[in-house]
Amino acid sequence: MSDEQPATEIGHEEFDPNGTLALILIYFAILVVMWVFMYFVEFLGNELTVIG
Amino acid sequence: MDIHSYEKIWLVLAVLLIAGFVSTVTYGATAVGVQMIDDDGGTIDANALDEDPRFGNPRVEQVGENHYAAYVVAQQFIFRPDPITVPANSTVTFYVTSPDVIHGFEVVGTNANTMVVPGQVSKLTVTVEEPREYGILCNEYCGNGHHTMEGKLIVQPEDEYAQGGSTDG
Amino acid sequence: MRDASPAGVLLGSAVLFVILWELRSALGLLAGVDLSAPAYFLTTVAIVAITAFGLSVGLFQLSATVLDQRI
Amino acid sequence: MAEALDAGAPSFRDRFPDEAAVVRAALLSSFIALTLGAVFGIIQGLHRTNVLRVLDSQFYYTILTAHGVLMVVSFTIFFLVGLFTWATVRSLERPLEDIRYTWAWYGLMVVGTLMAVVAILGGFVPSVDISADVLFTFYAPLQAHPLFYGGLAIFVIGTWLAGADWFWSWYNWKQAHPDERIPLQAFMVLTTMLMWYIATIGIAIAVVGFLLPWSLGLIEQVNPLLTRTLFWFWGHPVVYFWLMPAYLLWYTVLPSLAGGRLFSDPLARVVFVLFLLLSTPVGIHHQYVDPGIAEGFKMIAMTNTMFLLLPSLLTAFTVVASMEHGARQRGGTGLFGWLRALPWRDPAFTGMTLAGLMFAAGGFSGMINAGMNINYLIHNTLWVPGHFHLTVGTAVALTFMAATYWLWPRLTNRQLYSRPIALGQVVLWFVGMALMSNAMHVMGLFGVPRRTAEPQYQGFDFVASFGSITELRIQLALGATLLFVSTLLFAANIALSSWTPTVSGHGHRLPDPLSGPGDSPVVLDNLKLWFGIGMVLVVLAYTLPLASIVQDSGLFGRGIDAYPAMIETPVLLEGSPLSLAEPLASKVSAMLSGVIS
Repeated sequence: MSDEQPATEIGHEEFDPNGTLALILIYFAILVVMWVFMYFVEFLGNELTVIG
Repeated sequence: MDIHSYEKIWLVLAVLLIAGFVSTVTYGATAVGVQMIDDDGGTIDANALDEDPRFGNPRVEQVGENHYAAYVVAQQFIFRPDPITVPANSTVTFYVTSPDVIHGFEVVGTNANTMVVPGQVSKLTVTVEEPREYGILCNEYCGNGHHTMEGKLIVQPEDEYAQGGSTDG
Repeated sequence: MRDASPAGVLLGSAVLFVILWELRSALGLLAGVDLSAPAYFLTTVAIVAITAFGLSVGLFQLSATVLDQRI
Repeated sequence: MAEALDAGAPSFRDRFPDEAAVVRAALLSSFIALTLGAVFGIIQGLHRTNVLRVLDSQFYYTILTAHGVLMVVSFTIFFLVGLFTWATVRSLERPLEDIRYTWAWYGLMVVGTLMAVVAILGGFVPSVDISADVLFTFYAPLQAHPLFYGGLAIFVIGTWLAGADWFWSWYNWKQAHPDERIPLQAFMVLTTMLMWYIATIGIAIAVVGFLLPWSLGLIEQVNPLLTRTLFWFWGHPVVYFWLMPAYLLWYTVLPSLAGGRLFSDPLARVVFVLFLLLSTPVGIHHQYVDPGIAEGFKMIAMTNTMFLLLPSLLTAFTVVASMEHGARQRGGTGLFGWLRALPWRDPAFTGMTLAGLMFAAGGFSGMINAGMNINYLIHNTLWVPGHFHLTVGTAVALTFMAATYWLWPRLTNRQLYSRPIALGQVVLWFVGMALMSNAMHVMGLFGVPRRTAEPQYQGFDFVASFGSITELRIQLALGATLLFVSTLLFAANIALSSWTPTVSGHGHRLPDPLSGPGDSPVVLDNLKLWFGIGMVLVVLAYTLPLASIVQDSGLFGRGIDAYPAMIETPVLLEGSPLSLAEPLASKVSAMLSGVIS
């Protein structure tokens, strides 16, 4: 069940994963936004925080 | 070992992210003063709760100027006292322990949330503001009646609390 | 000229549905916008259905122009 | 749908028939556990959401224990031993040293599982005093029948022997290839097992040292906090024991399915070494709100846990880069356009990619869980099952199912029964899990507890900041139903593949990584060094906390009685299924009308 032969052979030197970098930067941004929201709004904004 | 430059960028960003998380939590612990449940509640003989001055008679009592202590026993399938009644705009320290199995003590919709382990006393201090009622539930499986284990935390207006005196549950 | 293979359409619809549905939770939690669940659910399903149908009949000519992809 | 098969290359079964038989047996045991676990899962999903209650709530906890043990002990670890046997034999290119020894440890694991399952299912039969309604985490003082603890111990011993089998193969392979680098897949197997040997120290002491003799009455009390801490000593690394086989598949199989080559072999080795070092000294992050453990130890556990994010974040980059490489080789262009050039028709590829996508979301809720004081917000709420149904429930489970679509033909020389159904199954899982897990996360934020048969309380209601709790319950039940159907589709597809026409030539060789092992320092392969450092880290992380617990409350605790998980004879919900359907219809319609109005 091997798929058809790849159209071109790309070696290690000439391959820059631009798409991967873009996707992972988007993921990074989502992580930061969600973390800040969860920590400062959901958590610290909640009642009866334990302080002792 | 040649690492691709993008991989290096991502590695640096990942470490920054981790540093960010750790510093946020440290900020919460220091600047905001969030304190974890730890071992300063001390230990106790789980079979001898009734001889203990605190848990022999689970109650809320005033222990300082506008500071109240709630001695709570979480046991198979009830909380004592129930309800836990405290005055508004005061500081409340809960001391929670269990004579039988591990329970959870969660004030629903709030950050007051601790495990209750037999032989240990969980100590947590919170400040209560305006008068309202909170639900309390056990969020750790403790037996076949676990889902019926609930209680109530009632924050009364100061004047109303003064007349009624602390309910000795 | 078809836009995407059936597998691509199936997968695209699933991902689109999940993104749209999770958007409601995000709006609810982050922005405090409370949208009625049944209405939102039906709209989401409608949007996904239309997109899937459009893609499968080449309505958007997506691949031929914008993404110059080999299907 | 005929595919070009390079008829010549012999499949794994052709080259290693005996080993293929063991791998098939292990995988089949795994799928039986998965299907059984899914049946219990759907009963739970409908019970706690009050959509359909077929059993008395007291049995919910028996079902929950069975769902937990079957899914995250039997399903995952049986699949692991099957996959690791395949990976070791394939990458070392040598048969196992003694196939009878292999069948022996597999048999031991089966015996252990059966013992535990009998003990758990005993919970359904009140007249029999065997039961183990203690959930997957079996926290003392709740006590299960000795059969449960004995079964677990024998199961773990089976996995130890399995590890020895692979080390044995590697040792003999090294004699024949003295200065060669360890092949990547074998390296992954060996580092994972080293982590497992360190991790199981905790559970061995807890079960064999305390809980088994306690349940046999040889000792009268145990210290609940001590056994709980020892449980979580093992409890966190076990999640990496589930995850590493999925990573092995993402690193070594997924790139070739995408038509490309692994982006970096050295980085893959670094990731597995990081897991060996960092997955064991972190267990206390499951005990952030436990009394009796000083905040300092919790801070250390948090810091170690946060650094444990590093290997997973690196994996995300490397795996996606390898897929991009494949897409570009298949002619994909553009910043994101290459995504369209990936073989979405292949269920193995699509399944693993969707699993990775959901792991990104599960990773985020894991970061929240790891943040020490934010844990107050969601500890023991439904947020936590929301998290682990994304991680072990999808990143691991969906990857295992997707990989089976690729691996099974190689083990049986038979074609898969139906690839379109397989593709539909993985997509259905993705949608079902998105619904269920989203509902769980949101309900967790509203305070809804986990592990609770009827999370509907008399004295108060849960307040939803948007929508309503009822809608979220329906969403959870809907997601659970889709997941159940998806599991049945998977099981049926594999079962029906036993009678499909045989084909030859499944030997498609996995291509070499873009940057080979040679590019990485040899020290990476020095397993003794990494094992030593791992041990030092775990000793540093655990000696002081354990010592302080024992010093504070004694090795056996003070005044702790045993609470055997007995059930009084409950009232079973009598009535034929028909009478059950009627309440379902009225309940669902009432709920819908409540929601719509």
